[in-house]
Amino acid sequence: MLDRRCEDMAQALDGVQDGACIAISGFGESGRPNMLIKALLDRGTRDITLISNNAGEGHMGLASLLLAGRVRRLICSFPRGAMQGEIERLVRAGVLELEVTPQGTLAERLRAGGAGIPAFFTPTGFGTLIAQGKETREFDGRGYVMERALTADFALVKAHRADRWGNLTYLNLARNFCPLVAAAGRRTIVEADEIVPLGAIPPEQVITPGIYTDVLMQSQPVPDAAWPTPEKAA
Amino acid sequence: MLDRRCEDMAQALDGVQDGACIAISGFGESGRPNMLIKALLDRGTRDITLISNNAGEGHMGLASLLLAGRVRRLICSFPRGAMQGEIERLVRAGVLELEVTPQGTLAERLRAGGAGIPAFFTPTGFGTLIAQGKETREFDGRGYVMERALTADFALVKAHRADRWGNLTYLNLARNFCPLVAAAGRRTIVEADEIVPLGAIPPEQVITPGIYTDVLMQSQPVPDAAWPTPEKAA
Amino acid sequence: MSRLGRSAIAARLARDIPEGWHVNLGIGIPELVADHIGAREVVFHSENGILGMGPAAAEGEEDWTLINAGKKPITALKGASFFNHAESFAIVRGGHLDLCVLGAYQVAANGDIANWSRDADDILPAIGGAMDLAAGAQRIWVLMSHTEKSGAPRILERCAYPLTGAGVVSRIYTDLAVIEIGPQGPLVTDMVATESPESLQEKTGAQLRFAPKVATLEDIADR
Amino acid sequence: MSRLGRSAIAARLARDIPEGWHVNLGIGIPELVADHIGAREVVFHSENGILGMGPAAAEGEEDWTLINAGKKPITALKGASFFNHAESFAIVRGGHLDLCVLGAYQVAANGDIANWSRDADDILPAIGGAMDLAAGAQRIWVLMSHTEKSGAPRILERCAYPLTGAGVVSRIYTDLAVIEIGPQGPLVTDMVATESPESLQEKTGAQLRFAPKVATLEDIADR
Repeated sequence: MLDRRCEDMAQALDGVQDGACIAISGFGESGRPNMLIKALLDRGTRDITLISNNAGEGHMGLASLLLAGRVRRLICSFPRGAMQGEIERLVRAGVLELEVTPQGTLAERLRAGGAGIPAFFTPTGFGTLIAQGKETREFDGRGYVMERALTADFALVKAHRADRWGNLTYLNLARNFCPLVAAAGRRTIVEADEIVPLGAIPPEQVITPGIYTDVLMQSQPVPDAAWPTPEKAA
Repeated sequence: MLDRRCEDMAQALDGVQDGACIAISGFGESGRPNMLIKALLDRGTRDITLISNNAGEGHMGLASLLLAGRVRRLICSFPRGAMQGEIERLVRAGVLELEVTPQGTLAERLRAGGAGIPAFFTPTGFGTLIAQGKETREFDGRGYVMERALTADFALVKAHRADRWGNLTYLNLARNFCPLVAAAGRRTIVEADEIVPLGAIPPEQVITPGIYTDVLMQSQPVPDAAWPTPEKAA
Repeated sequence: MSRLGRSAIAARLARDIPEGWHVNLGIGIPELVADHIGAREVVFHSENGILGMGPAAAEGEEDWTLINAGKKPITALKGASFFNHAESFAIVRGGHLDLCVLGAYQVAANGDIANWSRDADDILPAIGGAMDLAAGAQRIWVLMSHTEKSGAPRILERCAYPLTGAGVVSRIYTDLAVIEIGPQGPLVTDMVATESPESLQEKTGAQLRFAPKVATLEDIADR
Repeated sequence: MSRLGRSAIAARLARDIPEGWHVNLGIGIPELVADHIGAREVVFHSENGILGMGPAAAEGEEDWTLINAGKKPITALKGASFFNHAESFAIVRGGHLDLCVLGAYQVAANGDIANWSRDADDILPAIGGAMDLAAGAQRIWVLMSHTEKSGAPRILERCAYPLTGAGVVSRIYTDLAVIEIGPQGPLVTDMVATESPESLQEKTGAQLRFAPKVATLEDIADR
C-alpha cells in the first residue's frame, strides 16, 4: 500500500540537519505550516537556508525561526513585517543573510526547480538593482534577466485536504506558494487539515498530485503560548 | 457587463488572416475544438503556422487543414497518424514545413509564451539532433538546451464548461494542452460544451481563468459528412 | 479647487478604466480605485492568486485564507478564480493584465518608476510583487502626489531612488495633473484650475509639454 | 527455456518495481508491464495528464476524454489526479518519476538510447514525449529484444540511430538477459539458461561484463 501518512514527528523530520535548505509555503499566515515550523524550531536545527516569500509577523510561526537565530540565509521577496526591527538587527549582526528576489521571480524560480528547468529569462527587474551581477540578454528587442531555479532539501507545506497517496487541495488563496514549494522540495512534508479516504478528492480537483508528497501529517493548531516569547527568542 | 459570449462565427474569427499563427488545443481528438477548426477551414485561411501537438488523424478535424494545404508550417511533437502518407507527400512537395519538438518542450514553450518567459533551458534533447543549431549550456555539471517561447496570434480551444467571463473547465484528460494554448494566444477563441451562469464554477475549480478567453462560443458537434472527403481535400 | 485628495485622484483614474478590463491595484493608495468603479464590471487581480477580487470582508466575516496582496481580508465575486503564485505571476508577466495601478516615490520622463525603496543600500529591501507588475502589465498608471511634502518634485528627468521598472509607466495621476508619458516625454492632459503651465512646471523636475486642450482636473469622487 | 516472450520480459521487469513507485510506461510493449504488477500499489503516469492510470477501458465503456499517451481509452483509479501537459512534463523533467520504461531500437554501453527513428533524415520525425521521459525520470529501464530479427545486435558501443537521450539508461531487460548499465558499462545480472557468456557476447555489440553470480532469467509471467 502506498501510504504517505505519518504520526511521528521525529520520523517526519528525519534527516533534517543543520545547514539544510528548507522551503516553507504560505503568503502572510495563509498556507503556513505552523505545526511543522514549531517542530522544526523544537528540533533545534540551525544554519537553515530558508525559502519563504515573507519573513513572518510578530514572534510566532515563521518569524520564530528567524528570531531564534536558526536561519543563516533567507531567500524571500518581502523581509518586512511587525518584527522588522529584529530582522534588521540580525542582518546587521551578520547572523542573517538576505537574498531578496521579486515575488513573481521567486514563484517562477521555485516552479522551475520543481519542473527540471535550471534557468529562465524574465523581464522582471531588468534595468534595476535586481539585475546587477546577473546575466542579461535581449530577445526580440526587449531586455531580460536570467534567473536560476530554486530547489530545497525539504519543503514544509500546509494543505487543506489530503489522501494517503499525498494528493492535496488548498482552501481559497491558501494555495499561494504551496504547490510550488511542494514540487521544489526533494523531501516534501505536508500537514493537512483533513485526511480523507483515497478517491474522496475528484481527480480534476487535485491541486498538488501525490507524487510530490513524501510525508503527510494531520495538522494540529499550535497554541499561541507554545511559541517562545520575544524575550526568550532573542 | 463583461461578456465573452459570441454567437456569430464570422465575428469570432474576425482578424484571422492568411499567414496567421494559430495554436490549437488537444491531444489526439481529446480537447480538440472541431467546430472552430471547421469554421477556419470554411473561411479559407491559408499559409497558417499551426501549433498543435499532433497532426490529426484521418481526414476530419485538425487533419483537414493540413490535407487542404492550408498549413504552411506545423510546429508539433508527433506528425504521424492515419494520414501520414499525405503529410509526407505535402512535406516532400514543399507545401508543408515541419518543426518537430519534444512534447514536453512544446508544452513548456507554450507555457513560457503565456507566462512572459522568452526562453528557458531544458535537459530534454541535450546530446540529440534536437539540440542541433540551438544554444546549449552546462548548469551544475549537466547539459541543457535553450528553447524559445511560443505564442500565437490566435488560439482555438475546446472547453467543457465556461461562464461569460471566460472561466473554463475541462473534462478528464481533455485538459491536456488547452490551458497552455489559451494563455499563449493573443486572441483566444473557445468553444465550450456548456455555458453556465457566472458563479456556477467554484473559484477553486476554474482551470483556465477568464482573463485568457477573448471569445466564447457554444460548441456544436460537426457531422462527419461535413468534412471534405480525402479526394476533395487533396 | 486646488490639490485633489487621494480619493479624488483615485476617482479620476477610475473614470479611465473601461468595463471588462482586468486590473491589478497596487498595495496602498491604488486600492482606493476600486471604490470608484461604480457599476462597471472590472475584474480585479491580486497577485496572491485571485481574479475577481471583491470588496474587503465585513468585520466579523474575515477568512484568513482569503486575503489580498496587502494581507487584508477580502471577498471573492461570482466569476472569481483562484490559482497559485506561479500562475498568478504568469498572468502578470505574460502581459495579460490590461492595467496595473502603482503608487510611486518617483517617476521619470522616460517612464522609469521607483516605488520600492528610498535607499539603494536598504538593509531590508522589500520588493514584493512590484517589479513583476511593473514589467508585466500592458499599462502602468501611477497614482501619487505631485511633490514630496517638502515641495521637492517627484516627476523627474531621472529617478534618484532605485528603480522598480525601466520605461514602463504610461500615465501619471497626481493631485495636480494627469500626465501621459509618451515617446516625447511627459504630456499634461489634465490640470487643476489653480495651476498654470508655469506653476506646474515649477513643481515638476522634468520638462513638461501640454496638450492643445488641457482639461480641468476636478474632484469627481462619487463618495 | 530459450528466448523470453514479450509478456515474460515485462513480467521480469515488473518484479523489480517496488510498491509505491510512480512509473511511466512508454507506448507499446512497455505497457505490458502494468499487467504484471499484481497487488502492489504502483502509480502509473501518462504524459497526457494523469497519475493513477488504471487498466484499459472495457469495450463499450470508452470515454475519449480519458485516453493514454498511445491514445487508447483507459480508466482512472481512486487517488488519480489530472493535470495539463506542462504540469505533466514538469513531473517528468523535474525527476519526480521513480521510473520510466521505454522500448528502444538501440542502447549503447554508455546508456545512450535510440528509440524514435531509424533514420536521422526522417522526413516525419515523430518524437512525442520520449525525449522528455528519457531526460527526466530518475531511472530509465529499457525493455526490448536483444537483437534485430536479422540477428544484428541492438546493444552497441555507440547507437547508429539518432539518439533519444544521452547516457540515461540504467538497465536493459531483453528476451535473453537483464543488463545493468553502470559507470563501467554493461553488466549482465540475469541470463536465460540457453545462453552462455560467450554466446550472449556474440549477440551483443558492446563489451559485456558478467556479475559474479548471474541469475537464471526465467518466464515468471503470472498470466
